[in-house]
Amino acid sequence: MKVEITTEAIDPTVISSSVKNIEAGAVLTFLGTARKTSRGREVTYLEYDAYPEMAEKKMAFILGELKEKYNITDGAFVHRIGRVELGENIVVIAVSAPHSQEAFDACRYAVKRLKSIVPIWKKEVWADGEEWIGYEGELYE
Amino acid sequence: MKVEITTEAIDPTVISSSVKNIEAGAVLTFLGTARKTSRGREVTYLEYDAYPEMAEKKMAFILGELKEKYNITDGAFVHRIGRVELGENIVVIAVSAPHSQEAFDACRYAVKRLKSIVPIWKKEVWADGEEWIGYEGELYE
Amino acid sequence: MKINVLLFASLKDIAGKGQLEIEVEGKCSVENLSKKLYELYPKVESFDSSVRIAVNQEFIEGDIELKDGDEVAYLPPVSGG
Amino acid sequence: MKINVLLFASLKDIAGKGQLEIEVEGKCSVENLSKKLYELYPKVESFDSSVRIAVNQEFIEGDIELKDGDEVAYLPPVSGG
Repeated sequence: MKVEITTEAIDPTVISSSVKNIEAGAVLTFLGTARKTSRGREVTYLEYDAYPEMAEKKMAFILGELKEKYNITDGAFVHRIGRVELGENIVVIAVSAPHSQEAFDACRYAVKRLKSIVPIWKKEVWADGEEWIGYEGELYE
Repeated sequence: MKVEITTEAIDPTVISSSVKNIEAGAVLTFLGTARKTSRGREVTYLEYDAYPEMAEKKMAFILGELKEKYNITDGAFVHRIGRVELGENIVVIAVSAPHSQEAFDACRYAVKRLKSIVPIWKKEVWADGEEWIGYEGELYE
Repeated sequence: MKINVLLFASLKDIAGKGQLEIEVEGKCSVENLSKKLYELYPKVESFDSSVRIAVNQEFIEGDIELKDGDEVAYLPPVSGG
Repeated sequence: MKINVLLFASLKDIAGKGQLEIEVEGKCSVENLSKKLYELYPKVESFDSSVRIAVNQEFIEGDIELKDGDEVAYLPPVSGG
């Protein structure tokens, strides 16, 4: 149940492989990447701030919830912070479960929880300005 | 929109990377692996048969549906056939989409469609017998 | 005319082969073809209610007329993934 | 007693720093602490309704008493992912 906040580039393959298990028939990997267009504006780059100790606690708590609620076999949750260029990886949530249904439910729930209880903040930087993004339900829904 | 039936080992990383796109904020990768226990029995290995030309047609059709229904940015669908050992990769479905919600909906729908319209068959081989598995709704639900 | 018949999974095991050519005289529908197939491999008929048929790689509903060179596949319930 | 105050994202930008120590006399609740913080950085108060507070890395509901060395974090609405 690996959890990490890091300023380094993140590799989904390593994270995803870490949750593979011979008792799991399904591995689901969610990768969030920095996209060029956000709410109609062209982003130059993103900057993430975090409360790293609390964020890792909450990420571990969420993986615990996935185990409890969805019976996942294993899970891993890694979020990058600092400056992130367009196209780069921001977050990876990987879960393994006996069947695909549980893996889908668990992974989707984790994304929702990330947007609600993990103290990480995104700043969008455009050519002519920047803004810290507050929680907006539609961002990931 | 890559689609492939192959007898070779499949690499989720390559497949997943192929759908990344600067206009997509989410990449979801479903990986199905051969698990040790199936319906209470210990599996020795799996054997997959397919009607390869029709299977690839149907897989391409499903990716088309994902584009139509869920607005995915890109998708890839690869299924291995022949003998598959425990823990090995069987199928990868990767989709990218602007937001996570669409990626989850699309990927889950593709798994459901795989179990319904793609002519591929699994045989479970145990120490003392073997059986071709027919469609059973609960396998992946 | 000649029809190319494909069998998969359990059906292939029963017939001992996955591909055969069935020669038919004059007009022939899928149902006629199935009768000929079941004469050759009676055990295949026991799967009839669960088997779907594809002609030239497309599922068909009901019965259709075949033409020379058609590829007719007998598909047990699929179980990919 | 000394309270370790943490500010993030927009609040950090307003204050020009992410961490400060606030010295308080006698008993002090989170609400008292917030008043002291708003005196130092009046613009932080305008975010009050959307900010959640964590004490020692746990969200709190309502007001609680603080003790020496507590870490109090002011958290704007999160936007990870």
